[in-house]
Amino acid sequence: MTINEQQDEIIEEFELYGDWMDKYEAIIQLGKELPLIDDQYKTDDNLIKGCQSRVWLHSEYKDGKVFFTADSDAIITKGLISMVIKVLSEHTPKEIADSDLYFVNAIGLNSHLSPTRSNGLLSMLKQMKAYAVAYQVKELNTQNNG
Amino acid sequence: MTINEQQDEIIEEFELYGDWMDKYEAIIQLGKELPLIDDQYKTDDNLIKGCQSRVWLHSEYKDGKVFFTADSDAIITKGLISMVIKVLSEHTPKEIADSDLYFVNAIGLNSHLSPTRSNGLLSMLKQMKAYAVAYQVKELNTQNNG
Amino acid sequence: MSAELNIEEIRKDFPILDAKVYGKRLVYLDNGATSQKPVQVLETLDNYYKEYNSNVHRGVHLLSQVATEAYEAARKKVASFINAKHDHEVIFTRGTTESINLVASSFGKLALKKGDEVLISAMEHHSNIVPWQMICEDKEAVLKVIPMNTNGELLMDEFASLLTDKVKIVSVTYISNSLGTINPVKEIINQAHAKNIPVLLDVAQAIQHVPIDVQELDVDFIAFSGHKIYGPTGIGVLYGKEEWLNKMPPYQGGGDMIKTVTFAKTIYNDLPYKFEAGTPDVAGAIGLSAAIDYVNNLGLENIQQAEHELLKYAMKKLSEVDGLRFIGNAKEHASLVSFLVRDIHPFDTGDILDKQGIAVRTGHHCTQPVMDFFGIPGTVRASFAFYNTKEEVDLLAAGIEKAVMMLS
Amino acid sequence: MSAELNIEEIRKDFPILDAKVYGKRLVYLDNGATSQKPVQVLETLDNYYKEYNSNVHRGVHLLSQVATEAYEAARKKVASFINAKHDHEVIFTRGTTESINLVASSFGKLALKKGDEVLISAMEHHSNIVPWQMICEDKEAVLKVIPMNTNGELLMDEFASLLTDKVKIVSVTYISNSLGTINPVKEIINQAHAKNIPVLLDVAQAIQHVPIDVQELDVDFIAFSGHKIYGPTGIGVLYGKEEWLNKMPPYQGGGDMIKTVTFAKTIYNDLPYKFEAGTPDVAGAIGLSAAIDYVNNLGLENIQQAEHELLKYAMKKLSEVDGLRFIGNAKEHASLVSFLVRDIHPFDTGDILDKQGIAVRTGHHCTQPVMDFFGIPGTVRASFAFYNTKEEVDLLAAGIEKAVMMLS
Ligand SMILES: Cc1ncc(COP(=O)(O)O)c(C=O)c1O
Ligand SMILES: Cc1ncc(COP(=O)(O)O)c(C=O)c1O
Repeated sequence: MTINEQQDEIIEEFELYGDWMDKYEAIIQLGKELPLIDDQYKTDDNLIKGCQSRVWLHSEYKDGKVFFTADSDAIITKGLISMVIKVLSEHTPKEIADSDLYFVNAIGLNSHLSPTRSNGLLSMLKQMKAYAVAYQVKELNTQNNG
Repeated sequence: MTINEQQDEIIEEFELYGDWMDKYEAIIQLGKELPLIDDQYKTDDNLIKGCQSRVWLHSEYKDGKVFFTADSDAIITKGLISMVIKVLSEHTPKEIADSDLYFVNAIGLNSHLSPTRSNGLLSMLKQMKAYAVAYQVKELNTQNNG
Repeated sequence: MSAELNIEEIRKDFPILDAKVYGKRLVYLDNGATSQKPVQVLETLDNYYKEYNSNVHRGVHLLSQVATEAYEAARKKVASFINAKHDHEVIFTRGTTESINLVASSFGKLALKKGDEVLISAMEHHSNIVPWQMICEDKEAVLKVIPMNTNGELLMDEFASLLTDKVKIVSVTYISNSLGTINPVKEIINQAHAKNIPVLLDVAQAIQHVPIDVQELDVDFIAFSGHKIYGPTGIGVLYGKEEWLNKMPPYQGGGDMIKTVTFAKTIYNDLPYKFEAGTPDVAGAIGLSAAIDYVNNLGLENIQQAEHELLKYAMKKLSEVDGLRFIGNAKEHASLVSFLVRDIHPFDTGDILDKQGIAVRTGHHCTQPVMDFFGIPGTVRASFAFYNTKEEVDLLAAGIEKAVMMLS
Repeated sequence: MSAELNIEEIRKDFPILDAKVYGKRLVYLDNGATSQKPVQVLETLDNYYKEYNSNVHRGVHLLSQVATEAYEAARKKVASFINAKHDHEVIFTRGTTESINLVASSFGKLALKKGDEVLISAMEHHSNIVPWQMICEDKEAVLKVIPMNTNGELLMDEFASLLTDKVKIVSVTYISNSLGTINPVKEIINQAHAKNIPVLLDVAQAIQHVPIDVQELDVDFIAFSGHKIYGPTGIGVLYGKEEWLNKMPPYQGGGDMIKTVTFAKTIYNDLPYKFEAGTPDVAGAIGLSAAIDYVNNLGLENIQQAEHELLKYAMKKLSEVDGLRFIGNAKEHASLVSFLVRDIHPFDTGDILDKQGIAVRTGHHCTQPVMDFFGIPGTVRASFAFYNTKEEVDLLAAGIEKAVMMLS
């Protein structure tokens, strides 16, 4: 699935939910399902600033694709992370760097997210793209030197 | 004339004036008539704080009575000073210290005086009473020692 | 509902209490962060701007005179509200934070030398920590901390032994904004004064809840914010004893705080102007005065009683919630509750409460060291004002139950 | 009346202009001290308090979210009004005075050492003198002054020679509040930058009259007050280039300006929060934003034109008054006139004008050194806003004639 196909799937899924409670329950459920980050990666280096809750984000680069894992001490945050990871993980650095994440708006979440929460989400997205760009640069350097 | 008789005279006089212009013209006229302070007394020591205009106040103690002279660089201030001097000058220290100056309110001036102006007036009254008290103390000391 | 206050009627003074969030009626329980404003305050602001807005002091014209009188009457109102000996002991600032910064900086310059100590407590708001850290760093002085127990009560024995000759000032909060603790400030002041050490009280969370008499307390400085006592944002108060304020160097320089200026030498003005550089927040001061009128009108004792009843009720209702534990169990407790439920993150609880229209605060409440002490990421805090009702407490309790259901 | 602005209609936005003083309609010509507020600003304040008043930042609930967004939108509005490169280069303060104090203190700590110099001008407001005197005294630095001629124009040759390597910052006013001089700020900045010296512009009297583009000017800091640009009292702005603000130490400590606090070590927050300790004046910032909307709506160019016409007219009318002399005859001149008549004390003139309902300012206008330079006790100052009319200028001229008649 491409990044956009994944987003569209989430949007479709959320269309089924009537009110905020259903949506939140779905998010919380996703939070519970999030494959946890390996404890060794729960370091201060992997901590993302700008959240009332703490978020750790770890990335790995394998076979031309970026793999993200993450965790948070707050479950709703975890649910949000989980969606973002679903959308962005296992794509090429270029796909990630170029991606336009429209699903957050589309599922009507942003109007429900506290600014602290959306700032957190934003920080995380920024961080993920930064990783992607870093891998892109690395790739280029490898190619140039190779 | 006692202090209060002098005040009542001013009040009576001001009852003749209809509007603020008449009152102000009378005050300005008084300002022009104020016997000027001797230039040697226009010192920083005799300067009174709290005025947008400058006021010099000099006092002398003679034959049991206090004599005030004063000057200001603003004519309306001078007029106000002139009234206060008329009321308080040439009285005993005790009379001055105990005096209650009701004429300022009675002639309806206070509602016309800018706060800067009334602060100035207040500072001047304070200063005059301070002089009177000082002479009282001096008197007492002289009596005690004498 | 209090015996004395007709809350239903009173609520009509606060238009925002009718607001809807997510289609539900707002339940505003974030009064510790900022209070709502009665129409009496809003009308005062509006009148000021529509009828006599003008720059104060030194103005020759009538508008300026009227504005100056109103501004100085506001100072007088504050002075008599806290029973200050002199009006000029009341300095208008932007808020508690600026008031404390003023003292830290000016008192610090006056009195702090290398090796001296400043004594604060373990439950201070960042605004009563960081200004002292900054001046201590500047003066190579040392910041010491009165510890607390796990109920959130100061250890007064420790306080006594920390109170050495090195201490130049004690600065503590009257009421903790994250724990609700009411500190034994009278005793703190007495002990400090026995050693000639002045005391600053951060009354940001007290001024709207308990009567404060600075002369009876004999406190040297108090600091509070207008916005927490039903007044406008942007205005606050520093009270300082005349002796101290006269000795301290000015804080900011500029218009109004000087007597004469030449490029060579500047003579500072008398109190209170010496500490009020620049055009003050005239509307803010007048608005604060209207807020104090409002409080006086209800009666601080009546307010206290109504809030105490709310607190008791909330404690009872919330302790019935399975797995809920209070953070801060001091015997002397103000009308706010800080809590956590099971192992649910406070941010999650607060979020679900918000979606139900219930406004609480979550996080460290600008008291990170308190959270570190308890080893928690933060708390959920519901803070009550007299205009809150038992029905709202019921909604809070039900809202928490719902959050627990969804989150665990 | 301006070709572009319908002043008669515009005046309806300002309820206070219909006020009566001593039974006469107010003629408000003290706009340099503070400006009046349009209903658009007052309604914004009222709405804020009635609909979404809440403490900003870190709030989990909707009200706090809406208030935070409005507060940050106000910052963005200011940033785009002055064309700042980044929103976070805009710091909300209480006013010009506090903005300058912030820079004097924080920049002073960063950059001033013994023997260094700070360069201001002979026509500065006390608020741009005293803060520098205070930090210079602290750092044993020297305050130097760019002189002016008897027209009230800076001597640019002298400026060039004062601009030595010892100078660490130049701080001058864009427009003089007592003389009306518009200074050649672009040239001042260029010359200072050629020597890598940063420049602060006090734009308290400029922001409401002339378009200001901080990037085009390449100015390092600007300071202004909301209350002089039709906004509420108690709010002001410091703009600073990101590089400088990042380098400078924080000014006040407290809530919001920190990232993490322990008693041992505090990490400061990023811009702009690093410089905004404590609960900000949320309503003030939002009100200022509404004032900027109002100005943008009229168009600053239109305002400039209307005020220029008023100035020209006032100059002509007043110069017809026998014995009147202007203090400040700079070629580049803003819409205010400072004057004296014969040997009449300005306080007397102002007093008689006041009794006729005409509000002017008298005295030293917080620029005592300017009065010392001219050897006068003060001036009478009439300062115009776009809502003033030629009829009001006529009333002023007639009022002065009457004052002269009574006083001489
Ligand atoms: C040129 C100038 N600078 C600074 C100030 C001080 O502004 P504020 O009193 O609003 O801080 C003023 C206004 O009085 C001014 O005209
Ligand atoms: C105990 C305490 N001190 C200080 C403050 C800071 O007040 P402000 O942000 O209004 O300056 C607060 C409020 O947040 C507080 O609760």
